[in-house]
Amino acid sequence: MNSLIWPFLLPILTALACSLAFGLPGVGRRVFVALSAAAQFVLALFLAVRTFQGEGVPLVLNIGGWSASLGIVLVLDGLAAIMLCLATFISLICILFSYAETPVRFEQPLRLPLMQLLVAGINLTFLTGDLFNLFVAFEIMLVASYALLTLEANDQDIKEAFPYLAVNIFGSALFLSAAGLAYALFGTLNMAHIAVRAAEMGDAFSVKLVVVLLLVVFGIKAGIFPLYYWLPNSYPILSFSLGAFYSGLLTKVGVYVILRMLCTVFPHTLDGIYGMLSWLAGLTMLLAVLGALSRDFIRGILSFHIVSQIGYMVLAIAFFTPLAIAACIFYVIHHIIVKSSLYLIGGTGLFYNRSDSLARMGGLAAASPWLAALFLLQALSLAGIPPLSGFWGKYLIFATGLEGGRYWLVGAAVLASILTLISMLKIWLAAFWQPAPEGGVSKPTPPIRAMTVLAGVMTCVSLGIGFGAEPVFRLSRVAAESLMNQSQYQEAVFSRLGKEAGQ
Amino acid sequence: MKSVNSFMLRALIGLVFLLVNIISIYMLLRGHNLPGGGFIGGLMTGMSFILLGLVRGWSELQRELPLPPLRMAAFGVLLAILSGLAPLLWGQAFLTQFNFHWTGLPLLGELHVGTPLLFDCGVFFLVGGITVKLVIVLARSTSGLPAFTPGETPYYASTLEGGIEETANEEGDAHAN
Amino acid sequence: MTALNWLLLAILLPTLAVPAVLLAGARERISLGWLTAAPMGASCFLLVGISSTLEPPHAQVVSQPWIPSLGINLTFLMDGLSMFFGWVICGVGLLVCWYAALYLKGSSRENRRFYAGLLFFVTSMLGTVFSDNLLVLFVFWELTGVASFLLIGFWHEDPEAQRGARQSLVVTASTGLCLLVGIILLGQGSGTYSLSELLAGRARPNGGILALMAIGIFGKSAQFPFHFWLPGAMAAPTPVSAYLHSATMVKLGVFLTARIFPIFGDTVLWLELLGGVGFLTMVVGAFLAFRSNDLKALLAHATISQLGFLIGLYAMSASVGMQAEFYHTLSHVFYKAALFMVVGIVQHSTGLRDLRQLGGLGRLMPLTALAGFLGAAAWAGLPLTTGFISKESALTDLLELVKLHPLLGATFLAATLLAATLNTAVAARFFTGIFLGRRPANLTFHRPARSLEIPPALLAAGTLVFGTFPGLLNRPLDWLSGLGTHDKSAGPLALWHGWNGELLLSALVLAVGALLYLTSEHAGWKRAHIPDWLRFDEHFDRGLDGLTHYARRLTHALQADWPPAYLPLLITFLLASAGGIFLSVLDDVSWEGFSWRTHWNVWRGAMAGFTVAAMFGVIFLRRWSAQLIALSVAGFFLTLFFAMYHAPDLAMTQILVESASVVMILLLLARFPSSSQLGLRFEFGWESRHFLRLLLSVGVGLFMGSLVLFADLHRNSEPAGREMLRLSKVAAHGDNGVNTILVDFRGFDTLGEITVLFIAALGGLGLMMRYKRGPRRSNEALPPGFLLGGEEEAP
Amino acid sequence: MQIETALLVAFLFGIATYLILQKSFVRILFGFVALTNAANLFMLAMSGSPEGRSAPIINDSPLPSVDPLPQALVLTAIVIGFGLTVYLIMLLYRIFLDARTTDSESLFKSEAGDE
Repeated sequence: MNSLIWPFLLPILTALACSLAFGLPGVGRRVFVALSAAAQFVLALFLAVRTFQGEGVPLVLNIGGWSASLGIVLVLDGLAAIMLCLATFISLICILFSYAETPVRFEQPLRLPLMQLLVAGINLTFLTGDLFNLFVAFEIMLVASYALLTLEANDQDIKEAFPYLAVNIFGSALFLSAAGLAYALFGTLNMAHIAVRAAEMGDAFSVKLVVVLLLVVFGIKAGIFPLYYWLPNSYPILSFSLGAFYSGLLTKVGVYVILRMLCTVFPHTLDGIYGMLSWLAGLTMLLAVLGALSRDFIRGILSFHIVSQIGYMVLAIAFFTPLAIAACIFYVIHHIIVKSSLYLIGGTGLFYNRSDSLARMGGLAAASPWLAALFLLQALSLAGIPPLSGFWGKYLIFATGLEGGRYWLVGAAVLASILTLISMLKIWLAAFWQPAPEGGVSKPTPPIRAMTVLAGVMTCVSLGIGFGAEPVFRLSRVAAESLMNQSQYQEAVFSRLGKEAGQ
Repeated sequence: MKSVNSFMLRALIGLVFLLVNIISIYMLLRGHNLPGGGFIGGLMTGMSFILLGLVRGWSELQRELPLPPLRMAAFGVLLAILSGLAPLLWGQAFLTQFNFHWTGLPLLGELHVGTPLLFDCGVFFLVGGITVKLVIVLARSTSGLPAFTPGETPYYASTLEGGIEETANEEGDAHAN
Repeated sequence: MTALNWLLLAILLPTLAVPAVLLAGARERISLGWLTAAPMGASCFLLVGISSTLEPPHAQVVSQPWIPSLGINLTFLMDGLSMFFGWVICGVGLLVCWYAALYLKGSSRENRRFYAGLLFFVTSMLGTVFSDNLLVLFVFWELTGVASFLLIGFWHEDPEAQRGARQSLVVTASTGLCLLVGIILLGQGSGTYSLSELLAGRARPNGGILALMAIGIFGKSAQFPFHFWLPGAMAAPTPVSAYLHSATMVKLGVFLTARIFPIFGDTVLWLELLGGVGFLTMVVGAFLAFRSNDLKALLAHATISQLGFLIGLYAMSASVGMQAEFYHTLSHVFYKAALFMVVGIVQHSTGLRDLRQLGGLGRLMPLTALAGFLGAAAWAGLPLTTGFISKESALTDLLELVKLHPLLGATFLAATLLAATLNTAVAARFFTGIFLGRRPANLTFHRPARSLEIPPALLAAGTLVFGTFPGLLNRPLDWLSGLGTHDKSAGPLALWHGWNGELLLSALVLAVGALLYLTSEHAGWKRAHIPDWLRFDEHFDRGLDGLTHYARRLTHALQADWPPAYLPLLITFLLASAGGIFLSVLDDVSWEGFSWRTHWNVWRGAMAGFTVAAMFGVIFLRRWSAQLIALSVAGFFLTLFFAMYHAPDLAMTQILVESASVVMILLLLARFPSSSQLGLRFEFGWESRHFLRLLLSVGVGLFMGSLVLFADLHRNSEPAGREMLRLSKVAAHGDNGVNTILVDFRGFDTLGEITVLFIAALGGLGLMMRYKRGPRRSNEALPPGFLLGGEEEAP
Repeated sequence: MQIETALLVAFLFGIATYLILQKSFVRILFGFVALTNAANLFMLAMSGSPEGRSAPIINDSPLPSVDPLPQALVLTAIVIGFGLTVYLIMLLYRIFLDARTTDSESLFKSEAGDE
C-alpha cells in the first residue's frame, strides 16, 4: 500500500468539491483550494523523501491490484518525485497569486476547479507507467489547458486558442496512433514491459519508428523547433498567474516524457535520433530567442524564452550521457522556478503600470526596489550569470557538450545565452529603469505587496538552488542514474505482485 | 402551435423518451457481460433528453430537469472515484473491484452485482449529465437566448462577464453601419 | 580562525555590510560614505594581516567545499599577485568612499543603492583576484560585471546611463562566456580547474583555449574591438569611473593575463595575439583620446590606451621582472584615478565636462590643479613621475624584443611611440584646457569642499613620490613574488639608468608630443571629434536595435506569427522525420510477408469504399448541410466497419457519439452563415498552396496506411489483450472482454476519460460567457484583489 | 493482412488532413472529426485482422476471439475525441461570434498586417 494515487486524486476531488459543494466563488472556497494545494505539496514532498531515501528505487502502485502489464501501474522514481514537488509547489504559488490578482467578487467560478484538474493531469503524467494511460493523462492536461486558456480570454484574444487547439488535437491523434503502433509492435502498453521487449529488438526499425512518432508528439508539447509555434502567441493571452503555471510546467511535461521515453523505455543506442535532436535543440534555442527579441510586451518575450530554454534541456538530453541527463534535470528544476517567478514578477509589474507593453511601462525600479531586485536576480539567472541557478545548468550543459566535442552546438548555446541576456535587458531597461510613463505608477496596495512576496518566495527558492547547487545537483544525479537504470525500473515494476501474477 | 398534433407529438415523444431510457438502463446493467456499459447507456439517456428538448423547446426542458445536469456529472465522477476508493478501506489497491453473487433471491433468482457496476453508474451519470448540459447551453445560445439562466450565471461566470450573444449583436450592428 | 576563514571574511565583509548600508540609508542624515568605508577598511586590514602570516614563497592555497560533485570549491590562492590586487582594490576603495561621500549630491536614501553596489563590487573583485578555482574565478568575474552594470545605471533615468550600462553588461558578459568555454576546455584538458595545480605544470594549454580566454580578457579590459563600452560606462557617477573603470575592474584583464602567463606564455599565439591586440588598442585608444573633447571620454580613451599597453607588456614576456609590471599598474592606478577625481571636481563645481567650454580654473582651485598637473605629467611620462619610469622600462623591453623578432618588435615599438606621443599631447591639452588660459565668461563656478580635493591630491602625490624615489617600492614589490608569475629576477627600479636609447626615445616622444599639442592648439582642435567609422558604440547600439528589427523579420519569415501555417509545418516535420528515419535505415526495414494477393473481405472492402466515397463527398459537396450529411454517412459506414471487426461495443458507442456530435454540429451550423452566403465552394486552384495541401494529405495518408501494414507484418505474438480476455471471466467476473478491460483491468483509463469529458464540458461552458477586460495587451489591468477579501472598487 | 483497412486508414487520414488544412471553420471541424475517426480506426486495426475470429465476449463460439484491448482503448479514445469535438464546436461558435468570421485566415489577417 502506498499513496501514489493521491497526487492525482486530491486535485480532482478538490475540483469536484468546488463544483458540488462550493458552487459559488467565495473566500471559503479560496481557503479550501489553497489548503488542498498545500496538502498536495506536502504529500509530494513526503513521496519525494520516501523515494530518495530508497536511493532512487522507484515506488510502484498497481491500480486495481492487477500486476504490471495487465493493469495500469503508477511509478514514482526520482525524476517523477522531483517533478511532482515542483508541480505542486508552482500550483500552490500560482493559486495564491491568482487570489491576489483578482478580487474574490470577480473570480471566474470555473477557474479554480479547472486549475486543479490541470494539476491532476500533470501529476498523472509524471506518475503513470503505462503508455496509453499517459495519453489519457495528456488529454486531461491538454483539455484543462484549453479550457483555462479560453476561460478568461476576451473577444480579441480568443482566436489565439484556435491554433493551440488545432495543433494539439493533431498531436493527440498522432499520440493515439503511436500508442496503438507501440501496442501492435510490442504487444503491451506497460512502459517497463515495452522496455523489455524493445531491448530484445535492439535498434530495429520498428523501435526507431515508434520513438520518432512519440518524439514528434512530445516535441509539440515541449516546443521543439519547428513544433513550438503554437506557444508564443497563445500563452500571452493568459493572465499572469496562469501564465506562470503554464510556462513553468506544461512544456516541461514534454521534456519529462521525452526523458522518460529515451532513458527508461527505449534502448540507449539510438544515436541517429540523439544527433537529430541535438541539432533541433540548437535551432530551437537560437530561433526562439530571436523571437523573444522581436516581441515588445513582457508576456510575449517570456513566452518565447520558454521555448528557447527548452532548447537547452533538449540539447542536454541529446548529449545523452548520465551527466548530461543530470544536467537536464537540474536545468528543468531551475527553469520551472525561474520562469514562473519571472511571470509572477511581470504580473506584479502589470499592476504597477496597468499594462505589460514595454512602451507603456517604466519607473518600476523607483516604485518598488524589491520587485526590481527580484526581477534582476531572476533575469540574470535565466541568462546564466553565476552563481545564480541558471549558470550551473548552463555550465553543465556546456561542459558535457565540450567533452563530447560538440563545439558548434555549444557555440549556439553561448550565442543563445547572450541573446537571452539582451532581451531580458530590454525588459529591465524599459520597465524598470525608464522614467515612469504618463499617468504615473500605482501605489503599492496590499494585494500588490502579496504578489511581491510570492515572487520573492520563488526567488528565494531559485537563489537556494543557485547557492546550494550541491544538494540539488546530487538529487539530479541520483534521479538521472535511476532514470537511466532500466533494469532497476523493470525490476521495481515487475516485482510487485498483483492479481494473477502467478498465473 | 398549440394543436392536437402538437399534443400527440408530445405524448409520443414522452413515450419514446421512456422507452429509450429503459433501454439505456438495461444497457448499463448488462454491460459487464454483453455489449453495453455506462458510456453507451449514459449517451442514450442524454440523447433522449435532447430529443425531448428538440420537441418541447430548450427552456422548458431546462425547467423540467430533475437535477442540475452538471452537478449530476460531477457526482458521476465522484461516484466513480469513490467506488475506486472503497477498497482502500480494506487495504486493497485503488480501483480494485469486488463482485457479489447472490442466489435464490425472490423474483430475480440469481443476482450478480459488483463494484464495477457502481463505477459504470458513475460513467453513466457523467455522460448523461454532460451531454444534456452542453446541448442545452449550445442550443439556447444559438437560438438567441442567453446561454445560462440568471440563476445559473454566477456558477459559470464572474461578475465581469457578459453573455456572448448580446454583445455580438451590438458588434454585428457596428459592422453593418 | 584559519587563514581561510580570515580570507573569506575579508572577501565577504563588504557584501555582508550591504544590508546595514541599505537600512542605515533609510535614515536621512547619515553619511553613508564613511559607513561604507568601514568594511572596506576592515577588509584591507585583514588582508594586511593575512599577508603578514604568509611564508615565502608567499603562496598559500586554502579550500572550502562548495559544489564538490562538480569539482567547484571555494579555493583561494594567496600569493603576491592576488595580494597586490587586493591591496589596490581596498586602498583605492577607501579613497573613493571618501571622495564619494563628499561628491554625491542627494539624500542618503537615494544614494544607498550606490554604496551597496560599491560594496558588492569590492566583494566580487576580491573574490576574483583570490580565486584559485578557475570556475569560482569566473563566478566572481561575472559578478564584477553585474556590479558595474548597476553602478553605471545609477542615474538610470538618463538614457545615456541606460545605453552605457547595457553596452558594458552585454560586452563583458558575452566575452565572459567565451572565457568560460576556454576555462572549461582548459580544465577538461588538464583534469583540474585549480590555478595552483595548473601553474605547477599540469596544464595542457593550446592556442584555441588561449584565444577563447583572451576574448574574455579583451572584453573585460576594454581592448580593441571591445573597447567601446568603456567610454559609454562614463555615464556612471565619477567615483565609479575612477574606481571601477580605471583603477580596478578593467584591470582584471591585466590580472588574468598575469595569472595565465605562466601557463600560456610559451604558446604560439601569446605574443602575436595579446601583443597585437594590446598595442593596437594602445594606438586606437590614444588616437580616440586625441580626438575627444568630453573630459571623461578623453580619460576613458586614455585608459583604454594604457590597458592596451599593460596587456602588450605581458605579451612580450617581459625581461624586466614582475616588479615592473606591478609598478606600471600601480602608476596607472595612481594617476588615472586622480585624474578622474579631478574631472569629477571640475564637473562638480562648474557643471561642465567639455574641454572647449572650460579654462582658467587653476587659480580658483590650486590644489586640484596641482593634482591635475601631477596626474597629467605621469600620463605624459615626464621625469620624476611614475609614468616616466614605466615608459623607460617598457622601452627597454621593446628594444629587447626588436632583437628577437625584428618585424614584430619594430611594429610594437612604433605603435608605442606613436601612442605615447599622442598621449603626451592629450595630457598637455587636458591640463592646459582646464586649468590654464582664460576663464570663459559664462562659466559658473562654486568652490568644491576642501576635503573633496584631498583624495586626488593624495593619489597624485603618490605618482610624484614613487616616481622620484622608486627605490621605496623595491622591497614591497620584491616581497610580492608569487606562484609562477614572472620570477625572472631583474634589477631594482631606479629613476636614472644612464644615457641610453630609451632616454633618447623618451625625449623624442615628449618633444614631438609637445609639438603636436602646440600645432593642434594653434588650429583650435578643429579635428577633435571621433570619426563616424570609429564610433563602435553607436554601431553596437545600432546593431542591438537592428537585432530587434531583424529578429522580427526572421520570426515573420519563419511564419511563427501566422497561425494558419502551423499545421502545415507540423505535418511537414512529421513526414520529414518519418521519411528521414526510414531513409537512414533503409536496409533494416523488412516488408517480408507482404503481398497484395491476400484474402480480401468483400464486405469490409465495400464498407471501406462507401466510407471513402462519403468522405469525398465532404470535400466536394458545396453546401455545408450536404457535407454534414456526407460526414454522418461516412460515420455510419465506419460504424459498420467497426462491427465487422467484431466490436459491438465500439459500434454502438460510435453511432451514439456520431449522432450526438451531429446534433451539436447542426446547432453550430444553424448559426453560421450558409456556405452560399459566403460564396464558398470546393476550392482548388493552380497555386502552390493547394498543391502543398494535397501533397501533405497524400503524405499523411500514405504514411499512416503503411504503418497499418507494417504493424501487421511485425505484430508481437503475445499481446497483453489476449491474457486479459483469458482472465476476464476468471478474475474480473465479466463476460464482455471489452467491458472488463474498461472498468476493471484498465478502469483507471476510464476514470481519466470521464475526467476529460467533465473538463471539456466545464471548458465549453466557460466559453459561453465573454470576459470583459478591454482591448488586448494594452488593456487596463483590473485593480488587483486582496488575498481573501475583495473590498476594492470595481473598475 | 488488413489491406482494405490500411487503405481506409490512408484515405481517412489523407482526407482529414486535407480538410484541416482548409481555411473554413466548418471544413476544419469536419476534418478533426474525420481525424479522430481515422485515429480510432488505426488503433482498432492494431488488434489484427478479424478474419476468422469472434467478438471478445466469452461465449460458446469455437473461434478464437479478437484482441479486446485495442477495442477498449478505442472506446476510451472515442469518448475523449467526443469531448474534444464538443469543445471545438463551442470554441468555433465563440470565435465566430467574437470575430464575425468563419475563415481561419481572415481571422489572423489583421494581425499579420500590423507587423
